[in-house]
Amino acid sequence: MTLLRTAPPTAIFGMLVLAATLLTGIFAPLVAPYGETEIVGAEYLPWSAEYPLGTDNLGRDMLSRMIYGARNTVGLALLTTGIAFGLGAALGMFAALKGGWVDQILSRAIDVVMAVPPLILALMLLAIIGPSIPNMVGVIAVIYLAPVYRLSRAAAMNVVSLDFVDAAKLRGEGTLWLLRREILPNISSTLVAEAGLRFCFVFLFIAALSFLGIGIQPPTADWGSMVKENATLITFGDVTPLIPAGAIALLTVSINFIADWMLHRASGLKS
Amino acid sequence: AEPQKGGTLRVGFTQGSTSDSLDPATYSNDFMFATSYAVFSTLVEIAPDGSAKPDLAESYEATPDAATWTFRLRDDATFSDGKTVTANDVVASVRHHMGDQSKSGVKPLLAQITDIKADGDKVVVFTLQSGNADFPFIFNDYHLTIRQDQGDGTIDPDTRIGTGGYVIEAFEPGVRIELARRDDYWKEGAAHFDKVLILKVGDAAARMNALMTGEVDLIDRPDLKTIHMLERNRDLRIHTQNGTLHYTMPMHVTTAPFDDVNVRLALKHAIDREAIVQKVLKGYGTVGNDHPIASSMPFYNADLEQHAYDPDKAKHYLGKAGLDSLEVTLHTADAAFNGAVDASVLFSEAAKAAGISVNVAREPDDGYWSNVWLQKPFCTSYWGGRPTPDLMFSAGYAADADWNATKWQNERFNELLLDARAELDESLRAEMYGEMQMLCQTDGGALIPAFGQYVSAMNTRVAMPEKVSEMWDLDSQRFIERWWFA
Amino acid sequence: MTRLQKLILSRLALGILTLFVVSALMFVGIELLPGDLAQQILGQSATPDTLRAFRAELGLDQPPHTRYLDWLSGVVQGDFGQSLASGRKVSDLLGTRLANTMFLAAYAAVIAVPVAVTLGLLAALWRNSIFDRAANIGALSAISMPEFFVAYLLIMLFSIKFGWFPTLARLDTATGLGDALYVTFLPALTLIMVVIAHMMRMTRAAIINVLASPYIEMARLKGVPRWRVVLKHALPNALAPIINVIALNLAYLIVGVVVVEVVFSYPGLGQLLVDAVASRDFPVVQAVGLFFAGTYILLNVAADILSILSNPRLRHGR
Amino acid sequence: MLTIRDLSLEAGPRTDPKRILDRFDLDLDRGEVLGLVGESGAGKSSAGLAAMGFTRDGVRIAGGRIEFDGTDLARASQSALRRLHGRRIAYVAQSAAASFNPAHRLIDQFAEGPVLHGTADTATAHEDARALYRQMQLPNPDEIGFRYPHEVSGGQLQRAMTAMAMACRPDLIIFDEPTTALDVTTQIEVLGAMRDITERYGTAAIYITHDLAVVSQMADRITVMRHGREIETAPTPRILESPQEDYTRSLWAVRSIRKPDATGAAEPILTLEATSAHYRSFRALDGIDFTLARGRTTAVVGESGSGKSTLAKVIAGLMAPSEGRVLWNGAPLAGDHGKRTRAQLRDIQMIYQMADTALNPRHTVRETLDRPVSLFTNLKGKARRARVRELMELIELDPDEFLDRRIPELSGGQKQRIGIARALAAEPKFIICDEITSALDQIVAEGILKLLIRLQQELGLTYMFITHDLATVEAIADEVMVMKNGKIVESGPRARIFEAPQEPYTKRLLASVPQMDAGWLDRARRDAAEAKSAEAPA
Ligand SMILES: Nc1ncnc2c1ncn2[C@@H]1O[C@H](COP(=O)(O)OP(=O)(O)OP(=O)(O)O)[C@@H](O)[C@H]1O
Ligand SMILES: Nc1ncnc2c1ncn2[C@@H]1O[C@H](COP(=O)(O)OP(=O)(O)OP(=O)(O)O)[C@@H](O)[C@H]1O
Ligand SMILES: [Mg+2]
Ligand SMILES: [Mg+2]
Repeated sequence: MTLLRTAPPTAIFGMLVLAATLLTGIFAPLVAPYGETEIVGAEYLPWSAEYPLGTDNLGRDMLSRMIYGARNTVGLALLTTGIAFGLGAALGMFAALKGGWVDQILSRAIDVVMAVPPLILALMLLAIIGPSIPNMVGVIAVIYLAPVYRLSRAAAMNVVSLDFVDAAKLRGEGTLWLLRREILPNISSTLVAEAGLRFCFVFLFIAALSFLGIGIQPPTADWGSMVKENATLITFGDVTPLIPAGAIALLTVSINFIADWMLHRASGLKS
Repeated sequence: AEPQKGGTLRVGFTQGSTSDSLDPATYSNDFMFATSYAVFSTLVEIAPDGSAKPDLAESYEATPDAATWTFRLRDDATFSDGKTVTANDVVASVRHHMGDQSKSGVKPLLAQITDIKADGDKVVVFTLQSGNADFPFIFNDYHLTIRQDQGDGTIDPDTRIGTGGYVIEAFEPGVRIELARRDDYWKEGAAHFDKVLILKVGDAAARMNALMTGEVDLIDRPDLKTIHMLERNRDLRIHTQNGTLHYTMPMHVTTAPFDDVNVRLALKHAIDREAIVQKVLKGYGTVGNDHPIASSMPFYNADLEQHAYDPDKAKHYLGKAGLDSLEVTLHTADAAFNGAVDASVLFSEAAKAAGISVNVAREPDDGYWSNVWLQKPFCTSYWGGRPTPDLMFSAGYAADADWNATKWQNERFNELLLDARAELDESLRAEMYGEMQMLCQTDGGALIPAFGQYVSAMNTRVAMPEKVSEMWDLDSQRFIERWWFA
Repeated sequence: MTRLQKLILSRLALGILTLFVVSALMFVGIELLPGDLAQQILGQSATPDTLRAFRAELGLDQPPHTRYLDWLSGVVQGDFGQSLASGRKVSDLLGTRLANTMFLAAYAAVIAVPVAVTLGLLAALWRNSIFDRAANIGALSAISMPEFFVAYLLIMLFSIKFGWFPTLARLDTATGLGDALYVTFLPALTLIMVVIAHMMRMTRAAIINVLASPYIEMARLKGVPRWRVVLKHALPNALAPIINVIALNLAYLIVGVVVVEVVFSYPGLGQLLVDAVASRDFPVVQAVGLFFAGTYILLNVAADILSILSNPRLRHGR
Repeated sequence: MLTIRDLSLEAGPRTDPKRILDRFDLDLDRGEVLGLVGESGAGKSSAGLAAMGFTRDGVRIAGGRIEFDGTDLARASQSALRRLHGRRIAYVAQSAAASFNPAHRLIDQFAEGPVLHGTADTATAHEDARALYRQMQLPNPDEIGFRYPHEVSGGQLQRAMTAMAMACRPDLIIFDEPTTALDVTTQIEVLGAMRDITERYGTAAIYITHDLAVVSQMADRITVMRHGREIETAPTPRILESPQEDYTRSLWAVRSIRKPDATGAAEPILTLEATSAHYRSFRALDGIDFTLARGRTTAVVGESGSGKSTLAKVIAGLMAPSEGRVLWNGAPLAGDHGKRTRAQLRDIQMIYQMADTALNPRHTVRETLDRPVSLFTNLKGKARRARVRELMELIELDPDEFLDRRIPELSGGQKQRIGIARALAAEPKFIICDEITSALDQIVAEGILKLLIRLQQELGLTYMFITHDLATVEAIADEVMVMKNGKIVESGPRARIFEAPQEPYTKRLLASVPQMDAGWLDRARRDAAEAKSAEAPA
């Protein structure tokens, strides 16, 4: 609670938005007036008491899809970012700790991944292994793992040269302990700040994949795909696609407010 | 209004690829179809009323068994380099698509030809394996545009010299082509635009934006989701054609559960065709009746009972199949047709009422035709249609057809197909084709929910004859030489 | 300087090795993709017969390693082969597209980089002011919108509503520079919106990071005005991270613009690559892929070298 | 010229501010040098900066006046302050290496002030820089300005910074611990040069330090500070001889600890045989031979870069020797810690110089101590918790207060104690202490040394004590080993080394230790110059 009291207004705003999104996501079936895929009326109905945000191109309730979209979008992005950060950070720290050929091999492999344009890599990998949701999560995680690896390796490099790591080695600590207890806590603020942006990039990436014809499976509601499905309307001055796009923007800004604050706190502790 | 000459027509096309080339054996998209008809010409064209009509050929006739066809060429038709068209050119152009080395899409249709002979300068004789009353229709195909014989019985596949109304000024595959009218075009009353520019604009929104801002005059396949917005614009006109285009969901009748005709019937009654026409096609289409013959085609069977959405009936058929619920996976992608994914989702929603769960599996657009179509037991697909029932059934429903997407092998149907082809009596043919449509509908593996209209949009300056050929989009892709600016 | 030269050489050698691995991986990737060129080109109209014939003609019936080695030996001699799909020389195919891609990237970069760095500097200078906050929120919102959506918004505004700019970015050889800048303004603006935020935030963070250094305090205690502290004392020491993020974004401008190309029908390399992957046209995929990977690697090496040059400690190695 | 009255500085949230300076007074006349002394965190730097009207970010002036030549700097505008800074009041920071901008040449940084303030154009400023460099006795004064900071040694940088401060011939210079980061031999040269230049231009100065010996050489008057308050101010001779306050006396007394002399025969515990170590091709240790005696303290001294830490790393197993071998209780010891037995790892422990980096800032004190206890002993549950508390008591920290604090919430001295406790947790036989007091101020350092002496007596530990501070050596060593360029140049019992050093290098080192008496600096400079010339041929 004292933590919350010291938070700047921007961070409080961010946390409120995030909490609201998570809650709506978790309780989507209770909150949403209609089903996720239920066709409730004609297409493109305007806003009304019955359909607060109107209906979409198949006559599904926009509001309900936004609510279910929160669940799918945020859930998937969290999962993907989580995997990318988990693996990327683990490998990056491992490379920094071991140095030598382990570092060389891992770093060169990551170079290769980064040298291939991400969209192309995703298109090819998904075409090879098939575009199911688990596959998509895996592929995006692999793509985003690369920059996370680099970042955490660079950050961990600064830490592994510190004496407390030597001290832990001299205690005979195993690699896992060194990574988890000695290094990770010291690079976590860097990772958190990065995770804020990456988290958003992930669902933008999913949206871009949808744009190119792969991505989340219909009729699953997801904000990125919802922008895509309705995007053409914007050129006719229809605001419908602005709703999911606005939701993405709001969430991005909020998450980064929180990340900024955490970073600030972490750096404040250090000095 | 009378056609007028002049103006530059700018067109935004959905299709077109970097891998396009002028080689007629490789044509596979609208961009090249339209180009092919504008720059080269065919022996026969399909007239607006759907009948075959001589084009480079002056006339053609068959022996009574319809197994030998003699085509006589026009005297005045010239290539853009001034040479006149000879029988040898025709022989070389057709041969280009035949033989072991050929990779042409039209090769299977030409397999029935046992011999081609030039009889003098102006006459070509085709000998067929067996009689085919519809043979001339084949020569409307965009692959079979005529090139010059190089002197050794072959053509130069990359040549730009054609017999059409336009010559190529610039061509960037997958990007654009610029055409200019030939002043010495031999065909009367055709090729009105001075210049034509076709751009590949793959993104539907981009296409519509370009039309609205006046950057192009004509686009194909506007996004039906937003077409109501275009309709409101008074400078624009939506053009529709009731073609032979139809959307299908082929089931492999050899794979469970689709091997049970009752399951097939249950699914055929669990789909809400009206909803698909309204919501996916936005009204630009008509419901299908699970056979591929369009109402505008000859020998259409108007007496068949229309399959309609009826969950109870679907349940009834499920019961007959000994099931009380059913779960199937429908593989789909918008590559199959624009809106295929939405249509599948609608199907899935409607089928719930009949206790059937249809899982929609979206596949990547890229590779759809090689990985999903013909491979997965239940998927979405489309047929551009064929001018005659014989061509349609032979291509996609005959037991030995390469594209028999349902693996359907109905003996009676296949017998009728052969008999009808050789039959010259029109009313007998009608009876036979009628029965074949019925067999398709009740026993076949294809669920055909809707026939789509070809929709295009253009600004009001673009004018066209009152009646256009409806087999394919845009006057069967001959709009470049048939349309004009008002 | 010899140390620097050695470093450049070793980085380039490593880059070439990476390129080699990338090309091998992409080849394997294309091999693993279901379907092959013949099927893709023939599409729905493929028959077993035509497929066989087509494969033989293209040499697809050869074993994969033979094809790869053939291709590789060609590349080593500077011959990228021909497109399997259209039979045209890959170098011809790439020519104009490459120029287009570079043009758009340069256009966007020339505007985005100075603007982003300036905004970042100002945000750092006026840290926690209204300006800083507004720039931050604006930047975050800009990157949080899908690229194609940004593009549609710009089209809606500038093409449909005001009619100032065309929606199709058509370039051909006859287009003059002025016209070219005009027709590609909207795609360039889209890209600018997408890349500016990242660079701006990094500039700001790097500067603020440096502002905590003792030598900044020293400069202030010498009576140096604030703006000069930021520009003269902080910026040179913050260059390395800024250069790196600029390199990353430049690479993105060249490599990652498929979506923008699609929306504006801009004939660039991205679409070519997507088309080539779709048709399994491996010489083209390889050539474009190698170009992209090479761009990325070169930009990274350039960034490293610039970072070193910007840092006297590294420049005159010990 | 400068009068500070009732100055209070605050930091932290306004609702719960932390006082950094509390009603602080200071007076300084033209040309006078005032020494500011006190323990770490006493507020010395804050006071020095306040004399310039400057506060660090997060610190604000809560009251009082800072009058410089008639203007109140506490209320002056930013631009007015900017005109004063560098021109009339200059600042010399503690770490010249950190305070020179690494991106610019020395001479450009020198010229920036005069050019900005309009006192000189670039050419004149460069001319002046060379003159000042010469006066500061920098080598190659004409050329050195064109180097970048990293190309110049620490002592030279500190002199260059003093020259830079003189650039506009200010009336007042604030020296903030300008020699703390230098080793003793270098310190002498820098101190001398600084004193010369201020005398020559009659510049007034505030000299901040925690080293009394140093300040006694530099200052006319000395102010002792504690907790942001002035404790006592008096002219240098008087405050040295008759300090009035207890606190001042305790500061003075620091240098008096002595370890009782070791008795009895010593058996060897650790032996190095012809051991060398390399960083790539650089030979950091060059054929080291020595034996450490059980229960004794061996001090290893030598200037920076002589290989002291490398020696520690080799013994600890962090770095494998490239030649020779290490024997532990007569048995060979693997070069790599990963190949040592658990017992060996436990027996040899290390305490580090920088407590900040030696303890994981993300752990609590409890976590830091609990881990080695659980790894090296069989204690479980309650016994283990009791052991942790016992360790805290050993190092004289209250377990209830400190166990749940995070490392960053501790002071430097407290951190160092935790570092010691962590080493003790393993119940070792041998502890390597690498410069463990050099980052601490003297009072705190004294406490640590006393603690180590006590622990040795109670637990029979053997120490290897690395340092470059000879005062510390005098306090605790039994044996002394002098290193230079990776070799041992001289070793023997403490008394012999201190009373009869054999090597010129050792002599110079000894002469460099600051003394409180007034003439030391002049004497030391003379001696150093002689020693250097004597060393050169050898
Ligand atoms: N910017 C700041 N924000 C908050 N507290 C600060 C800040 N700067 C210094 N302090 C606190 O003010 C007190 C005095 O600091 P100051 O740097 O003046 O001490 P010092 O006597 O110079 O110590 P040292 O010998 O370690 O340099 C310390 O407790 C320190 O933690
Ligand atoms: N990691 C390293 N790589 C290369 N050279 C090193 C490394 N660490 C130390 N050196 C060099 O080895 C020599 C001995 O260094 P070491 O740290 O042992 O000196 P030291 O006596 O402990 O000095 P100080 O008093 O400054 O701590 C120095 O010249 C140093 O520059
Ligand atoms: Mg201080
Ligand atoms: Mg050391």
